[in-house]
Amino acid sequence: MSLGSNLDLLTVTFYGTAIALILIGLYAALVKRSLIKILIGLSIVDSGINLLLVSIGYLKGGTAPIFSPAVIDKNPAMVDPVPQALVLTAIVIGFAVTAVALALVIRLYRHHKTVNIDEIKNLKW
Amino acid sequence: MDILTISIIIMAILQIGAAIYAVIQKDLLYAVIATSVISLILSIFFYVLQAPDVALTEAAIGVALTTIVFVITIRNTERHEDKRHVKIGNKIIKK
Amino acid sequence: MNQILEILGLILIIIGSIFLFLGALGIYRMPDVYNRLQAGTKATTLGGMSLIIGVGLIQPDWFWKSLILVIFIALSNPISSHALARSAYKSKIKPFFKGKEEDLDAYKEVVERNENN
Amino acid sequence: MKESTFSAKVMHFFLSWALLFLVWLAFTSTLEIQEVLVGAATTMLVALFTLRFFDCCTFSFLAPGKLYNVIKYIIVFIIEMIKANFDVARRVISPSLPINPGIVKIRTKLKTNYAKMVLANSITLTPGTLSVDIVDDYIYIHWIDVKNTDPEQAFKDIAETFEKILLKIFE
Amino acid sequence: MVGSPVQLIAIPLFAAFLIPLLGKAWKELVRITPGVVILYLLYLSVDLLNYTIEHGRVVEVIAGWTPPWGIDLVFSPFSGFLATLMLFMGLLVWIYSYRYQTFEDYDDYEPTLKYYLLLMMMITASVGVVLTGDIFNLFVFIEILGITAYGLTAYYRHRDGAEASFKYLFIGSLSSTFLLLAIMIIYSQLGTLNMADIAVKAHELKPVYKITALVLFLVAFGIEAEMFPLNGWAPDAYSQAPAPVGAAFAGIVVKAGLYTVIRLIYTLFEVGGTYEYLIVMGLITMFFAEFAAFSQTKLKRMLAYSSIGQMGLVLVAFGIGKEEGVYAALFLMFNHAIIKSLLFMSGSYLVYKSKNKYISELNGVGKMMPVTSFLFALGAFAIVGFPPFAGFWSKLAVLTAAADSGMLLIIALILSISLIEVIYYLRVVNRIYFVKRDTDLGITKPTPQAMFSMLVLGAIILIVGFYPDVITGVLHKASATLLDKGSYINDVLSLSQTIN
Amino acid sequence: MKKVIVLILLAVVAYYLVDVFSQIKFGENRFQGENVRDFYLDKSKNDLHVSNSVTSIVVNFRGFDTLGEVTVLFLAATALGSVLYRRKAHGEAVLFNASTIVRSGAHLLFAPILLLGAYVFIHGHLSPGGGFQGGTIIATGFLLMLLAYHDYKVSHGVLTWVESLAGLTFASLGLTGLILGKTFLENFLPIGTINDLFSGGIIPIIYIAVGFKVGAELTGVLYTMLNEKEYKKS
Amino acid sequence: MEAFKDITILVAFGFIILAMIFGFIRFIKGPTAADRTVAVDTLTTIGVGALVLLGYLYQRFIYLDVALVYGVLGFVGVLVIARYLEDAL
Repeated sequence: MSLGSNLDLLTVTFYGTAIALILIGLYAALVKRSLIKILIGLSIVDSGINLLLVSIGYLKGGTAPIFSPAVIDKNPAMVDPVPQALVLTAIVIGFAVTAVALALVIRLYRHHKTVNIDEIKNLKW
Repeated sequence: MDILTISIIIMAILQIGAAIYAVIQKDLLYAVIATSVISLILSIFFYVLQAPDVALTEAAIGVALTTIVFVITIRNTERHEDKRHVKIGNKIIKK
Repeated sequence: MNQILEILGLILIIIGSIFLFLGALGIYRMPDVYNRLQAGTKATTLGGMSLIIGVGLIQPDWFWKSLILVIFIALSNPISSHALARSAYKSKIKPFFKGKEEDLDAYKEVVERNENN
Repeated sequence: MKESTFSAKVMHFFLSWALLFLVWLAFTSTLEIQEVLVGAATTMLVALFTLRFFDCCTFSFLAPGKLYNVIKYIIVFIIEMIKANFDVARRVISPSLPINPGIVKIRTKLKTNYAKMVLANSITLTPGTLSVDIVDDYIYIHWIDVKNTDPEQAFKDIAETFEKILLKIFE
Repeated sequence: MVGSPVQLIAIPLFAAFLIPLLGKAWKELVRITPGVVILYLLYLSVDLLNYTIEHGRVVEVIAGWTPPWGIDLVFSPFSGFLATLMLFMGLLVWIYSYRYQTFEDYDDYEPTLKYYLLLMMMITASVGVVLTGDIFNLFVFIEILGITAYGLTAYYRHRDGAEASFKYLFIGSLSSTFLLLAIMIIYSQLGTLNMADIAVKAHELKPVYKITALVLFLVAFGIEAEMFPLNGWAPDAYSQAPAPVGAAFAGIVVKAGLYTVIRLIYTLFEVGGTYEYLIVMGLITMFFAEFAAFSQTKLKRMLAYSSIGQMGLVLVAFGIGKEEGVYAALFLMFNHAIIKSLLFMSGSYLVYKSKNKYISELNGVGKMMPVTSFLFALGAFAIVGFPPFAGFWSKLAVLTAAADSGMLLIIALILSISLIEVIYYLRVVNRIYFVKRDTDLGITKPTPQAMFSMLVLGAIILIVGFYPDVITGVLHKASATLLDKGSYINDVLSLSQTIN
Repeated sequence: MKKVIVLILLAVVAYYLVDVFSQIKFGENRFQGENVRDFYLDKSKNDLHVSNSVTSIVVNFRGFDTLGEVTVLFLAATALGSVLYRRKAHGEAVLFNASTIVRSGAHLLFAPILLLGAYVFIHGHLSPGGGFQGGTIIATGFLLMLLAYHDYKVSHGVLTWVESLAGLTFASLGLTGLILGKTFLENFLPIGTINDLFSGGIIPIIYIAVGFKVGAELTGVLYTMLNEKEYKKS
Repeated sequence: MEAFKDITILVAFGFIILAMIFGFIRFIKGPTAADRTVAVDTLTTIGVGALVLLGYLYQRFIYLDVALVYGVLGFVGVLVIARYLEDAL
């Protein structure tokens, strides 16, 4: 059994969810004043991008690109493995960047005793 | 219109709801919990899209590690986005 | 034999999903965090376990892995709900009581001990 | 905790190795020679690494004489759990929520940490009870339908059946 | 026998994993090893550059899969020239920061280890950005570059480095988001990630994808290349990072960013109007940055804005598009790397003791630190383009290229902006030599290592100034290869030149 | 005012994204003729004998990316340490022990979690998962112990050793290919039969090294961040 | 038999989705952090169930790995928040 039958609806669902996540995250990252909230926004953007990338690689009726003993002889259609590999890399890199960013937030809090971006402006933009 | 399609749509709605919640919620801890819900559903989506590798990665990184990193930051800084809440010691009071 | 296992598995799956649903419903309906934990933990643990075992029974190859999964769930779920209950009273969330003040004794004791700590 | 001697350590190492190896076999679900060999090596490394976390009493329940009790315990536990779920179902579905919650404390005779953990987990999964905290020998329990606030009586209602078997298993 | 380009990436990675272990044996090795590695890479790179100038591109295949399938590294005279320049600057920065005093405030071992590790990897990532022939690999290298840059910007604990670093990180994250989106669009349409393959297939793209991808790429790369609306991070990062890192930003990181923009426009896509776009963006960047530099009161910020302005000039030169334009742009990049690094290196010693680094605190420092001041003045004269120095030839080349293309308005604009540049640099030099010192700040003499690298840079400025021919040959060759898109695609896809 | 600008900007972005992606068909085979996807699937099955083609892409076809990715994590750990560095002694990871139940549970689950991580990265070429996922799971196991015990310590020395040695293994496997006259990261070991544990040449070895490295790095990151405390409970 | 099986599984899936909705509502409503975390804990278990069921639908044995990892790590994620709420972190 494959993914649901109604492809048009699923197109809207997956692309729509991904784009909605990207937009919501970007909104948070650009409007919110708390540094942590900004980073939460950025990680939501990352999620959206990853979902978008994986859903681009989907193939109707395809199965995971793994030739395990049960499926190797059936020679089934397989979804595109390349976006999956890219997303794998992107997720790990996203986590690394988030961790560094949060460390910076902790450092900033040590100096300024606040995480509000309006109060941290020793440097002008 | 089978039940899988419907459930995927419902999960998508839940995910977007969690994202909006994460953005508008003033309490950062709740926002972080909401991001972990987002990752949870995202992981199921990857699974549905036949990407178990990615689902595994998302489950591993999104559910536990991102949460702990954010929670540590919240512990070291402030739990509330709003300025009217101030943390003194371990208590959160309203100014 | 296979037929019996399959039917058994399907029954377990249905029961499991119903209990998962009941657990979530309990989470939704119960009045305070402790009661929610009660409903949530018990129902979802059994629900998840029976669902997974059911799948394991239908697919005999999968049985051992699903058994491990079940053991993990059976071990970790009560622990996490215990940790949550403890954190709930440590963050001083009052339990929901129907009138009887003396029931609060143990709770008060817990909270006081906690504050002296 | 008792000091564990060297021979006890070796014993525990082999026991945990064997247990982990079983887990590995369940993971792979195959008996191919390569998998088994690699599994043996991996589980040995993990067992060596985690050796320092296991004290003397971790695996005492594996002694052959106690097997009967272990099985009995599991059966009792599963029956109680099913009861518990129907209990939950009843409470959740009925429109007026027949609950009368409260927190009681009971005293357990179990000594080792693992035994306490098993007892607390069992309590959590059985009808109407949830272990909230554990301090030394006292377990604080959130009871959805309080019948007795007295520790002794509450103990009888909640934990006695389990503890009896657990005492046989762990002590 | 020449080595293979992959060593330029693999060896520093190997060393990076080795350094923490070496540090356990002897702590000084943590400082020495990066330098040795970079020195070896420089040797390799020069060797390869000589080889490529004679024999054409070297395309290195990784993991045995030929280009459309696998990742490849392309060492052409153009990318090779940039890689060599980066490694050379990296070596000088390493020498400069060897036993740089401020680090010794933290005489702990850990920060030193981290500093050298990050510095080495920053150089490596820049080289990787230049060499790689695969867009996703480019993304990975840009992320490495980003992470090292964030870490190094926030290196000082007592300054606002964390704030600058956070700004940089925020913009950098957005940039990587856009980059991923663009890569995704390209992949979904063309089914390939190889640059040469994309260049071949680019005409199959529907216009909407092409434009969207191009815009996303430009936004993403423009951040690294300090293009106009996206360069808010640069002055802060330059001024808050340790002095050698500031020099490295100007000399190395920006070059990598510019390279990506150039590669995008010259090789990947051919869309009408991008050259004009480059010119316009370059001019805007230049105007904005030079006026901002004019009004700065802090030395390092002034230098940073001036650096952005120079980048604008480079963009204009690339936008002219003919071989002369590219030649001029490359010459400008070379000059900017050495001169701006010299300015950062000497300037940070001139205001070493000062907390806020105001320009006014430079008053009369010329008498107390004659050599450093002289080098700073030399750099200032060189960068505004006074005749006997290196900067003159590059500016002349830009003007000639513009004149050849008949863009007289651009000449006028460049000249007028140069006037602003002259004014604010001369103001600083004037303060150094002709204003009496009124502050009681002491001075700090440069370490011998720092002095050495500054002197080398000064010498290069003079040499190139008097004998520009030493560099022009390479530059002509490099600019010719950049413009020859057909041979790039051909070399990569047919693998005519595979070594070892 | 700023909100309005951002909303307009987002509307523009949304318009273009929807415009672009509504034309990319979901779930359809877009590529005709020879393309990367079919090539990778075919080579992964027939040339490399790796069952999981995502793994073969991550470790072999695009192994250079993975080397970079590992470096990103390594540098992130380094940068994070540099950013949070203090000369003073650190605080403790958690202020007090968890309750007996959680502690015993952590004890009991620790070894199986480590084993699960090891299983995931050893079987990276056969089943979903691999070095990154396995390493993450192992780090989570250590996180569990750190959460449960206030006196649980992770030795930085050991972590450095594991991390460096694993990284060196990866880089040297790549360089070995180069030395043997092949290209960087090219396979030089026998490839075995598909779906055996010993198959795929250097791919599983690289993934195991990645697993150790990621595990050590993430554990280090978590340990550093957990020990970073602003205040101490009196 | 096959049709019966499919229908059963789909009904089970429907229940799981309903459960998810209720858990999510509690997550949004929950007045305290503990309530929300309880909801997340429940959602994790429900998610594990959903993953196993989907794995069965797709007939891929290897998909169970994902459920396994998901279950284990979800537990740790919940524990993190619980420890934070205890002020132990």
